[in-house]
Amino acid sequence: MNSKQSDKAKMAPNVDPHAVLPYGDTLNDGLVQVSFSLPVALSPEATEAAKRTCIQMGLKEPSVYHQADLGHGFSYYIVYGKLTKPVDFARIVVPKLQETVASFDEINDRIKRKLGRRIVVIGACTGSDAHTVGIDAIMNMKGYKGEYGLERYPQFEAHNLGSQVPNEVLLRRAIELKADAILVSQIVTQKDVHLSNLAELADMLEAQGLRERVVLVCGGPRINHEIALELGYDAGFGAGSSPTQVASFVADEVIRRH
Amino acid sequence: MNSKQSDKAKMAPNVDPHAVLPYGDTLNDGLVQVSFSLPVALSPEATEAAKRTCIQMGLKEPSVYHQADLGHGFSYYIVYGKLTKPVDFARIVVPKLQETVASFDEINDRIKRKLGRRIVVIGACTGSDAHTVGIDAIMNMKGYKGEYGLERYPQFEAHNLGSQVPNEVLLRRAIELKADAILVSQIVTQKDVHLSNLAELADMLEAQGLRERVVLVCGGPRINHEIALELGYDAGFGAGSSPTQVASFVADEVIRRH
Amino acid sequence: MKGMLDLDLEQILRCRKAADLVAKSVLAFAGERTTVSIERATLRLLGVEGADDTGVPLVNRVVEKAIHLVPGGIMLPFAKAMMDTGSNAQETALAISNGQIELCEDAYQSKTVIDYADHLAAEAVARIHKTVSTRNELLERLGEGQRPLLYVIVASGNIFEDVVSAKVCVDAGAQVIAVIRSTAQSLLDYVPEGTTTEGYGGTYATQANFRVMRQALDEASKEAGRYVRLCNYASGLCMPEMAVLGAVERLDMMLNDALYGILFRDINMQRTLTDQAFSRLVSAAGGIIINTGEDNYLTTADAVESAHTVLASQFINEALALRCGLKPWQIGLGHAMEMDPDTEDMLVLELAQAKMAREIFPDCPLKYMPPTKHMTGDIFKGHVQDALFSLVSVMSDQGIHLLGMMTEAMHTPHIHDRVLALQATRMVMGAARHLGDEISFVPGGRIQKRAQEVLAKATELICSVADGGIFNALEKGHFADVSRGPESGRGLEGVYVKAAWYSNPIEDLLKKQVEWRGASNNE
Amino acid sequence: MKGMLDLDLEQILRCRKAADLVAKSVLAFAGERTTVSIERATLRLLGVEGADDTGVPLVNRVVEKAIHLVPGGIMLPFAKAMMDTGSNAQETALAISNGQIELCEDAYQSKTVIDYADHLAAEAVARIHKTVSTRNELLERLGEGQRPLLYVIVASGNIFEDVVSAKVCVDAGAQVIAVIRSTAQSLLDYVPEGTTTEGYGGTYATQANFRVMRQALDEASKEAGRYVRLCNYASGLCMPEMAVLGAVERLDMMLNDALYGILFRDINMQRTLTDQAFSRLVSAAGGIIINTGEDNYLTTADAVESAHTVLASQFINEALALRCGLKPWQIGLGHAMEMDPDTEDMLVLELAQAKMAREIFPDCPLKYMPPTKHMTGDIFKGHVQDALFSLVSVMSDQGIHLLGMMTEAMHTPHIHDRVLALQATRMVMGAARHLGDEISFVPGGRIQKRAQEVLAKATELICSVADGGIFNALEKGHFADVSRGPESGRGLEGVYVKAAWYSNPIEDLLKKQVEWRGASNNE
Ligand code: B12
Ligand code: B12
Ligand SMILES: Cc1ncc(COP(=O)(O)O)c(C=O)c1O
Ligand SMILES: Cc1ncc(COP(=O)(O)O)c(C=O)c1O
Repeated sequence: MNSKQSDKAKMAPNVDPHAVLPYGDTLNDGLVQVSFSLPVALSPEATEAAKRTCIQMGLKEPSVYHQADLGHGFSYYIVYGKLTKPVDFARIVVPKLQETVASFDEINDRIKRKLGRRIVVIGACTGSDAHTVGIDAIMNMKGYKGEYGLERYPQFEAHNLGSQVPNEVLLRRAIELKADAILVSQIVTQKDVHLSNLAELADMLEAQGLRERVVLVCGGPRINHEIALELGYDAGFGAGSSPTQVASFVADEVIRRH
Repeated sequence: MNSKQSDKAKMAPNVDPHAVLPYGDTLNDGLVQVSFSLPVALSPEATEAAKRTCIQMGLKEPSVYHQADLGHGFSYYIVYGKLTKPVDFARIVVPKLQETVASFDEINDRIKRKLGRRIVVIGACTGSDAHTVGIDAIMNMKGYKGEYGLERYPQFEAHNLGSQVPNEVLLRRAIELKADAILVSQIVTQKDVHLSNLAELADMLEAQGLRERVVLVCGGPRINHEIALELGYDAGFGAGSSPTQVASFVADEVIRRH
Repeated sequence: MKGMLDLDLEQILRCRKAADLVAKSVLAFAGERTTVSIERATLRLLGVEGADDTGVPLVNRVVEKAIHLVPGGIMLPFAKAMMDTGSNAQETALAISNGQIELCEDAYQSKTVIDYADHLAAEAVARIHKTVSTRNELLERLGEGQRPLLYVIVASGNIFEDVVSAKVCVDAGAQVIAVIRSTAQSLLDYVPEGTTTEGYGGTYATQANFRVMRQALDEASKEAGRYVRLCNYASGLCMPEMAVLGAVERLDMMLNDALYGILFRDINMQRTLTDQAFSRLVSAAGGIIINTGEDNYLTTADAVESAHTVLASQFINEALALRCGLKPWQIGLGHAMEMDPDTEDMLVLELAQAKMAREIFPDCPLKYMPPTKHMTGDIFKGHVQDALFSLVSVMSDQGIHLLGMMTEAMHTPHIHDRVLALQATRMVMGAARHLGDEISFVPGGRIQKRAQEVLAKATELICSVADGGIFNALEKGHFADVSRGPESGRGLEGVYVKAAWYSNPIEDLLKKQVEWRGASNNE
Repeated sequence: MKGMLDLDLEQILRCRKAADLVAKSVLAFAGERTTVSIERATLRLLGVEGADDTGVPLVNRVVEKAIHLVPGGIMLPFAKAMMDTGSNAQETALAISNGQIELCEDAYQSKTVIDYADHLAAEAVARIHKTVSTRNELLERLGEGQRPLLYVIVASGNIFEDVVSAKVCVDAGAQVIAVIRSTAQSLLDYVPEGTTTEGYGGTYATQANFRVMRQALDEASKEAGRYVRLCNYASGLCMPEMAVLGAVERLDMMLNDALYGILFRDINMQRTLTDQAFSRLVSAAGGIIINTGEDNYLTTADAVESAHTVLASQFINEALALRCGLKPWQIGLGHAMEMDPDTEDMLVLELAQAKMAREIFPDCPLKYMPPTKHMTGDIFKGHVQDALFSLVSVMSDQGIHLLGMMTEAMHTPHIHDRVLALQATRMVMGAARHLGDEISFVPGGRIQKRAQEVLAKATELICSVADGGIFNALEKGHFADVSRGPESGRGLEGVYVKAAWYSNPIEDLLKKQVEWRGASNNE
């Protein structure tokens, strides 16, 4: 996930912002690459089915460039085709974290000045998820990609409960520690298990009457800010997030609420 | 292009032949991989545009797994999503070459017995196309993948004119040689140049009143039998075709017409 | 023989000695303990299967009911109950579970019970031996193809979908099929029952699922004309039971590494090291190749800096395995290619390390793991990372090659992900088949130096572990950058110090049959 | 110095001698002839540009009108017309084209005309020198990055889309941008005019398109902080004119190989070998790196069996280039990795050959071509084939690396195809940066043997070519499995035997400035 983000305005020459189509080698050629398997053995009819599958997707002139029988009644296809339905790019609005990412020193300074005490943060990788690398990247001393994690911030009191933490335990500890913010990591997403885990925690917090007081943040490779809001969180951080982004947001939000 | 072809009937367990969907790891999950570029710089809105592009394609829950800014107002996406519109596989009918592929000896024998003279075949890679490997594979002595080419068949008189042959020249030579069959190869397909080239030759043959007499066959990686029929050819041979397939068809068809 | 890397043989010897000290003390510790899972495993060896109507496995019911007997071992009381009622193990277990009979302590002293138990033990062991000879016959008849063995995972959550995927993989050249377990299973203190069609990040490991897949692979083996190995996990809280199920259902390979459970599942170290001793004994007898989990260290620790921790741990795992009676050919030590692919000379360093592992453990198959941590959503990049991995693997003559998937950063593999991976791997390995034979390394160059450096650092580490003991090393976070205390983690409540009269005739018989060198603390 | 491959140096010497004999006789033949395109190229060097209202280039118009003067060379008559009318080259050409003036024969004897022509020649050559010094300044100032130079093609048919693609490529690390020509252009006996937005399988090479792309790349170079080279084709029927346009528009690299045109475009050999002598002279002066086309042989001939034909042809092309005044650093000899990737030990053989080329031509950059023939619609497989190619390239220290595209079997590349290719190539090359330095080849092993065998067969072939002459060899189908007769193919009608009074002052001046060793037949 390359996160070099340019500004929205920038476009290739001659693009109509109201009608953006995929680009192969000529503006508006609509070229798209597709691959999939079908649960039918390879045959001329199966190839035709692959083409029709692409036609279902609105692809004109689908070319099946590769097809292979996988055995046992399966076949695989690589297809290129031309999409003709454009997207109205000019009208897209995406909810964004309003934070301006501050630096390590700025953040500590701001907390000191505006809050006058340390922010208590508690983090965990919840449920049966044992992937700690992500939450560690945000919280641990050594941090991530050259940025320190929350534990290193003098103005954060950071508690990282590690992996496989049941929502009940996380909540109990948050209450004990009077946490200002809870950070939840969810990495395993098969069958959308992360969504139900996260929703459950938000509900539990609500039920405890703590939802207003505690800043609730989630993160993971399949999380984004939009999903987080839908799940009742205050923010969501996706792949490639950095500790300062998170620290900035949490500090600002805790300060705002006090 | 793997051309191991199984029969149409074979399917994975529990598939409904009237509603076939792509298969990721579970029947009917509909999973499809897609990649494309958009002519807009990477931004949260661009990512959203990529998702919407996939939604245009009928993909539910598109996940943008990779995104990269390509610079100069372009960005690239790799997305997975779930197609929900199935294909009615049971109702697909594909026109097929009716030939039963015979062997080298059988073919020669058949021509000798049923026609009693050699079949004159003329072949070329036409227009400005200089890709001779395909037509050579079918016609040259040494043949292709262990099968002899037409030149080696005692019962074929094969003339390979090579590359970059204008349609006029091909037709003139065909008349001079009293060719029973014309084999045309078209490899360069950019901007569909092969289709216009092929259509032109068919028209010229028709105009000469020779269309009935001469078996007209085309081939190339983007050719298939269906396209060939549409273009007014008797048969079309795609990627991976073998000399015996072609020899079988030509022999049977020439015999049939006499 | 001086290898291509000009490694210091004396250093290697030093590592082996230190590792053996570590292993000895671990096994001494384990020898003094048993666990609920070891006892349940023993019951499984006697033939107890299935669950009661609430879904709790019978073996769990029995051990729960007789929890007070665990320090003495469940087998003699159970054997006595069988004798007393004249019923078989399954019936007996049912009766206990129903509360119809109760196990009691007076079995331990009875000569007839002991004799009967010995007889049951002989039967149990014979059952294992039968799977061994079936496997050997099949291997003899069919062979299993070229090394490295191509190992792919299936993990849809649904065992029946997994079967389909597995067969497709075999067609595409897979030689080992591993069924990955559902995310939380290792934390369950019981083995689920029956065939299953739902899982998260994997498919539950159950005896029924083992059978379904074994049968499917036997069919596929026949069609493919080569024996296809089945792999699962003897790990988590039920490690000993899993080892037993593997042995009786003719699995061929099992991931088995207490250190993995400690570091990555937060399983209590006392529990799992004790469990592991029993498990490895069973696997030794069952002719199973175990795979260890050092490769995982490089997902949390840096692959360049921490390469030596992998090597140190391999020495320990080797020693632990040998002492439990496993033969070198059964020890698939884990290592991995986990460096950031954008590291300059990544391939040079990886080749050095892969070759180093090969030279240091020449008789172990080695389980070589593909890039995972630095895989991204860019499947095209990922496919190339995996190709480089295949190249290093074939150049360095690995034994078990776990296939990298271009979709590693996204999902458990789709049906074609595996096929594409197999095709690419076979192409690369074919293209570079003898490349490794055709080159030698420049003396004193980057490759030799890297290997020497890693070995030197490993020597230092392992000597310190030998000094301080494994518990201490784990607490200090020497492995995987993760720290675990001896009392922390799950499952400690299931560990019991053995009573003086502890008896487990099956274990005793197994120990006699393999070259067990674990129990004695005064070697 | 004895290389890693233990090649027979005496054999290499023998090849060079034989190749030089071949080159000498080719250049003697060419020296006796001129062609319409050489004469047009001369007019272009004088500054004639543009087309008349029917779209026919002025240079074609002039040469057509004065076709009877071609044997004596167009330059003196043209210079005389300029003198007579007092107008510049462009105006003169227009006037001739309009029929306002006619060229006549009496120029050849006139001392004033000759003096004036020499003056014009000096100006023309100065124009070339100016591009050379601009390039050198830019290179000095910006550098051009690590070798091998990463070379990608753009080919949408539309020069403006090509510019966009090229800039994206530069961002992604491309060091050379080549604009591929439309399918039929090489068969045109004129250079199209103006910027173009339609082409098939490529974009027309026109002077205007050259300018557009050169300017775009100069901008991109500035942004990237490294000089990005522009490449096009000095080939086909207009080879000499293309070389001139390349030299004046500051192209840095040009594909230039008469053998390619003969074998793959069915261009007449007399025509194109004559054209080539002039073209190489111009490129030598223009500081242009030429790329030869031996790599293509392996698309029609088998890559395992015919590897030696590539080497033999490289020797010939080297000799031809050196005799035309090109310096070794300007000679990008073509070779390719075209073996079926499913060939066992493909990588072993390819590494041997790539390294062999490197050792035999240590001072030439070598243009290494990726797999094309065995690329299929399976883009995932293709991406791995290309990765292996990158690996061999960096291991064997190539100079110019043409990027393989996973979509090779489908279309000219899409915008991201190139970026993905550049990313993968840079990853592989970074990961294996010093791998080549860290290994040596086992003496007498597969790698050394393969290289030795290819060299031995090439020696045999090239000696037979030296004996029979190149025309004969081409007729026998020694190269690319294609046979061509000396009278066959396109463009023979444009070849003229020079009259005794033939004169081309620009050519003469250029020959003086480079180490031309072609004309003299009695060396
Ligand atoms: C390392 C790893 C492991 C290690 C974990 C070690 C550890 N202690 O963490 C080990 C080897 C133990 C492991 C095991 C398993 N894994 Co795993 N693993 C991975 C792997 C290779 C890398 C994950 C990682 O570390 N990424 C690097 C970190 C830095 O990125 P990140 O997690 O996205 O975190 C960043 C952001 O998301 C964000 N973030 C994350 N959390 C949070 C939280 C907050 C509050 C904030 C603000 C931000 C934030 O910030 C971070 C920094 O930028 C991935 C594949 C991959 N390449 O992604 C598979 C992967 C995640 N694993 C997977 C699976 C299935 C498993 C197993 C279930 C397999 C099995 N059946 O045995 C087991 C069980 C684990 C369990 N119980 O959860 C799957 C998940 C599939 C899915 N989508 O559901 C993956 C995708 C592999 C695959 N394709 O199958 N795994
Ligand atoms: C070899 C090759 C060349 C060689 C050709 C040598 C020769 N004498 O043939 C050389 C190097 C000269 C070349 C040049 C060019 N090439 Co080219 N070339 C290829 C390449 C690598 C392989 C083609 C091949 O030989 N395939 C093997 C044969 C056996 O397969 P086949 O042609 O499909 O034939 C089989 C079937 O299709 C069928 N068949 C084919 N013809 C016929 C005819 C009949 C009657 C029948 C029955 C069957 C049949 O049977 C055959 C056997 O199974 C392809 C890329 C690729 N991997 O496909 C590019 C490719 C075809 N070339 C391409 C291009 C653009 C060019 C150039 C125009 C580039 C340029 N601008 O300079 C030039 C110009 C060529 C020209 N004027 O036509 C493009 C075409 C893009 C497109 N889709 O339009 C491709 C796809 C590469 C790319 N991605 O850019 N090329
Ligand atoms: C050695 C080892 N054991 C076990 C596991 C995971 O399995 P589980 O958590 O299901 O025990 C892994 C995972 O990769 C492993 O490497
Ligand atoms: C040496 C050489 N010249 C020329 C060409 C093709 O260009 P054209 O046909 O446009 O001259 C190629 C194509 O790859 C080549 O390798």
